[in-house]
Amino acid sequence: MTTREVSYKELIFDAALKAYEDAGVNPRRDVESFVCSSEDFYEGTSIFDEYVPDQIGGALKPVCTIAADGMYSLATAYMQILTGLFDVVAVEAHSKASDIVNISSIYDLALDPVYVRPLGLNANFIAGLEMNAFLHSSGTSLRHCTEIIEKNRKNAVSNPLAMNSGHGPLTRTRLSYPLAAEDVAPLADGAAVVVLAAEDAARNLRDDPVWINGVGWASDSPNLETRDWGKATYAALAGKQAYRLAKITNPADEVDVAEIDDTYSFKELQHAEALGLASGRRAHEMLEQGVFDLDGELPINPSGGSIGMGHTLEMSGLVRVIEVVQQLRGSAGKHQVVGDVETGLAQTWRGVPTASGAVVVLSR
Amino acid sequence: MPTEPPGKGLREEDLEHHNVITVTYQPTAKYSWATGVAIGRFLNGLKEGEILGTKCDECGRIAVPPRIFCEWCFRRTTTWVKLPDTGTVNTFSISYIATDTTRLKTPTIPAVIEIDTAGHAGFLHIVGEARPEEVKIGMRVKAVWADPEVRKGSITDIRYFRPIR
Amino acid sequence: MHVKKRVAVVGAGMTKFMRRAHETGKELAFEAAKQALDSAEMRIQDVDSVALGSAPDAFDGVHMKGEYLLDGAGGWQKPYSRNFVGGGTGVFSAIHGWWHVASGLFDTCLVVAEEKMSSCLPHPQTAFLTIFDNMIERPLGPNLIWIFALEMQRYMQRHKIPKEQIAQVAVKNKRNALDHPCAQIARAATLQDILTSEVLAWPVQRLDISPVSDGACAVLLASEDVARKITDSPVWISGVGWNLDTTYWTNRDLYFPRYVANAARMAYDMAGVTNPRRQIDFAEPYDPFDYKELHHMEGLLLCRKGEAPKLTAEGVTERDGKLPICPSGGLLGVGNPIAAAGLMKICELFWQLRGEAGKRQVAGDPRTAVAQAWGDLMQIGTVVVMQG
Amino acid sequence: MATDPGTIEGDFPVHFRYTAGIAGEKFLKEIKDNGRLVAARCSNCQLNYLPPRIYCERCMSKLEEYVEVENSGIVQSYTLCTQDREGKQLAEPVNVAFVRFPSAHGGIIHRTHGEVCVGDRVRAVFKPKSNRTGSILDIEFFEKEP
Repeated sequence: MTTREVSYKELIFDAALKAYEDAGVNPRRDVESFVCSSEDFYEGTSIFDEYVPDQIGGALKPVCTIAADGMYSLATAYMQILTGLFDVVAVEAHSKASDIVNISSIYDLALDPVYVRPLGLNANFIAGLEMNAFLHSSGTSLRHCTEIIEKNRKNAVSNPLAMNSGHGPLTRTRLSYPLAAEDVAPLADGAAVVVLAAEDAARNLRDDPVWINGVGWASDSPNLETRDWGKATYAALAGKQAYRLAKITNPADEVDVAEIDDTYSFKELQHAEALGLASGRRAHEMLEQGVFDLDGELPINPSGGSIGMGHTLEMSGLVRVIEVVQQLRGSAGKHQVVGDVETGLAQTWRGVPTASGAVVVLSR
Repeated sequence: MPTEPPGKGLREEDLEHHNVITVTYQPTAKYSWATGVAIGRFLNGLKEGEILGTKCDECGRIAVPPRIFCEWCFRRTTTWVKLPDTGTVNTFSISYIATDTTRLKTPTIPAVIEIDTAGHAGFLHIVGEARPEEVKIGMRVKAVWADPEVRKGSITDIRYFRPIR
Repeated sequence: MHVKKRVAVVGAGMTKFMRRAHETGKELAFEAAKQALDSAEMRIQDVDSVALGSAPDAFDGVHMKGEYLLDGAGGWQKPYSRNFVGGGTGVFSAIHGWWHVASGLFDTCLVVAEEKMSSCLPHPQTAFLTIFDNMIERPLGPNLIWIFALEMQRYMQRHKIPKEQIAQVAVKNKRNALDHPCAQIARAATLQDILTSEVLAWPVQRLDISPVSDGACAVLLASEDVARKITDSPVWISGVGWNLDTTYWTNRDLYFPRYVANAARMAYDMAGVTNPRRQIDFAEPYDPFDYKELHHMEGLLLCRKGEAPKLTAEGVTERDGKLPICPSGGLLGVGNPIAAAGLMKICELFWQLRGEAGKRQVAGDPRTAVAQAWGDLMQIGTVVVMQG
Repeated sequence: MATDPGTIEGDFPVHFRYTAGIAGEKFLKEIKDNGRLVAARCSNCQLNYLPPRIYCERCMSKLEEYVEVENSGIVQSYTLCTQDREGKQLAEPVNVAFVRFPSAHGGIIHRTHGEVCVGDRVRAVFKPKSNRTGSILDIEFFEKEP
């Protein structure tokens, strides 16, 4: 959705109020550190860190910005707590995509200025190249991509947090072959705040905390020329780190529900494979068999993912985490997955042209 | 540390005369920021010739520029107050340079103006109708408004603050 | 606060600070990172994680510039992330790296800070328009110097400080920088030079300001176990602190940086520093403008409010004084590639506490020192206490 | 500026001038002056970086040795891009490929002349020497080898 009636500060304030109420904390009294997520060119403001403290209750407190997806900020808060420095840390991320007149002009600024930008092409050509490499190497077809879109849009229908308009027709309108318009998650606004607490503090706050068992984040080469094409090495590395911390040896068996990045339809399949959720099989075959459906053995993106809910820029990772928390609490309502949920996985990717992303493993 | 650290400095001429290879780029990033509830109403107030603030019912602080929350109590604020268009110079500068660092013939006098009755709250604006040497911290000032028909709901609907003599 | 693990600095590196570097930002980051690795005789393969600091994307002209700089900073196929707290970023980068190791998640973290301001035209200053509030400040056509001038005026008025006492800081730091091989300017200036330099936005004159620069710095952090294997002389990060004040800078009194004081108290508490005036042997406070050094000495609780100009006038803050301040030459002397300049202060503490600062070495075998940076809308303080 | 108090318009009133850097200078000058592709060699990792760098991203060695790369590459992936950098429809869609070279680590992303497929052998076609400016666009496009 877009949120033209409120400013970014007001949008974030509303999310913060909800999060602090849910956690039972007073940010002025209880929250010791705040980690925010933003990138200047998404905001239209240089040093956006200036504008974050007040609406999250962080004025005159330790507040910092990680210029990355909110899941990186969550990993940061996790590290801060592990040092022993803080017991309660809040994490914030948001998207005010509707303030950006033309997102393509922002993505263009992320391309290498000497080797890539002079070509004058829309940044989505990188997704086209990558999609083609993935389809080619994995045997995935365009039909599978359409199935992902249908699945995620369907899941989003029962998610009250999902945007409820703005989905284009499934007509494969060409953007950058084989990438079509509907393969791209539509932009949306939103704000998310997540409260983390050390074990003792968490038990004092509520009876049913959701635990972070592992976090991981990693990057492949930022250079298009020297990175792995066709496979998401960044996701594999981030998964490896998170699984090691969470003591997960066989993710396909041990993960009960996964929320993974689907900025482009094919990315869901590519990320599922990189994260070991396909355990040697091809993800598109599992998709065909209904394994990833809401009532499947390993539901993926029961929230509707970014394709269904809307893509919320640097907030995306926290949207994935919040859905997994709801699934673990059993409070996801109509989009609660069928089966018992003990362990959930959330993963995010920073979009083109990056090869960077993060993973969080959560459990009841 | 090494005595000859790395780094190859260039002169402006090297770049201008293309002694080294460069790529130039004009960004086209544009934004249309939603002003939202608080600043939207503040700007609408300026259009009407009024300075509006919000008041926290918990601590009693008046906030100008207004917001929908009190950052110190972390509560929603819904009480709006109309403030006078007079105030006091909290601090000021006499600026001879424009945003792009070009030199100004006539200096601009930016100042933080504490708005009367708002405690020490205020906002950034310009002092006008004053010689640079007469501007002082503590000087009393009053808003000079743009004509109603040219006001557009902008901070520039106040043209500047002039000394109260 | 019960911090569980000790973290040491085991290596440092920096490029020259230059008005216009031929190197790309990636290449600058590499040069600094490489030196930091080499100085600790470590290979990138031995490094578990990488933390980057860099200030606005509108300088380098690359969106998500942390991603762009990644390979130069050594982040290939590693956990890598970028922190960003405006001018506070450089010192904060060391804090960002610190929690990677102090959390126990990683044994080592390579910390890199880079800035390439010369990419931004017509002048890097122009980009600073976009740090102001987009709705109620930018339409007034502000520039960066305004906020310094407004703060400086408030500080001078409150404590009745003459401009000459403030200019003394620029004289000292530019002189100190003559001994820094990375210095951009390396030219001494007399008090008269400063006081007669072009007035930009009164009370700020041209030579009150540090120069715009390109450059990069890096430090390598390690856990206690690893540090002891690498070196006989680790320098410990014994305290970290950071604090962000309200965005609404026109609603608070700018004469004293209370956020720096909060950050300093946090860092001193952690480091067991109970009396900073006695226990801190030298300091590298953030000095993008001359008055800021004084402001920050007070914020760091190294003297009473309003007392810093007097200490400066008495020579206490000279390199051979009782409390050397900015022995590196600071931003005023060495240059100000924003994030890199902050991390340069951490490098200086490392070299000084190891006795490796050469001609810049302060006397008396310093044991404890503090570095600090500042940023945003006169809003954030980032503080690191280090001990040899 | 603000015509409707509901929104405020703005932008970044700056432009940029990027240096190609130490390795980029070498690479683009070789194209401009000699119509040759050069890579930077990491003898430690046995990789020839294309485009060249002053560092090996894997082992962080400083790279100072440049080697010529034979102008004969293989299409790794391709796409047909329909929009320009601002999202406007291009008059003609553009064929783009990522081209790898057998002796190099990396490759070049560029336009291709006509459609290509994964695995096709292609070569860079340079602009006439007098028209070259020291840019990646001194390569006109890649074309299939006969």
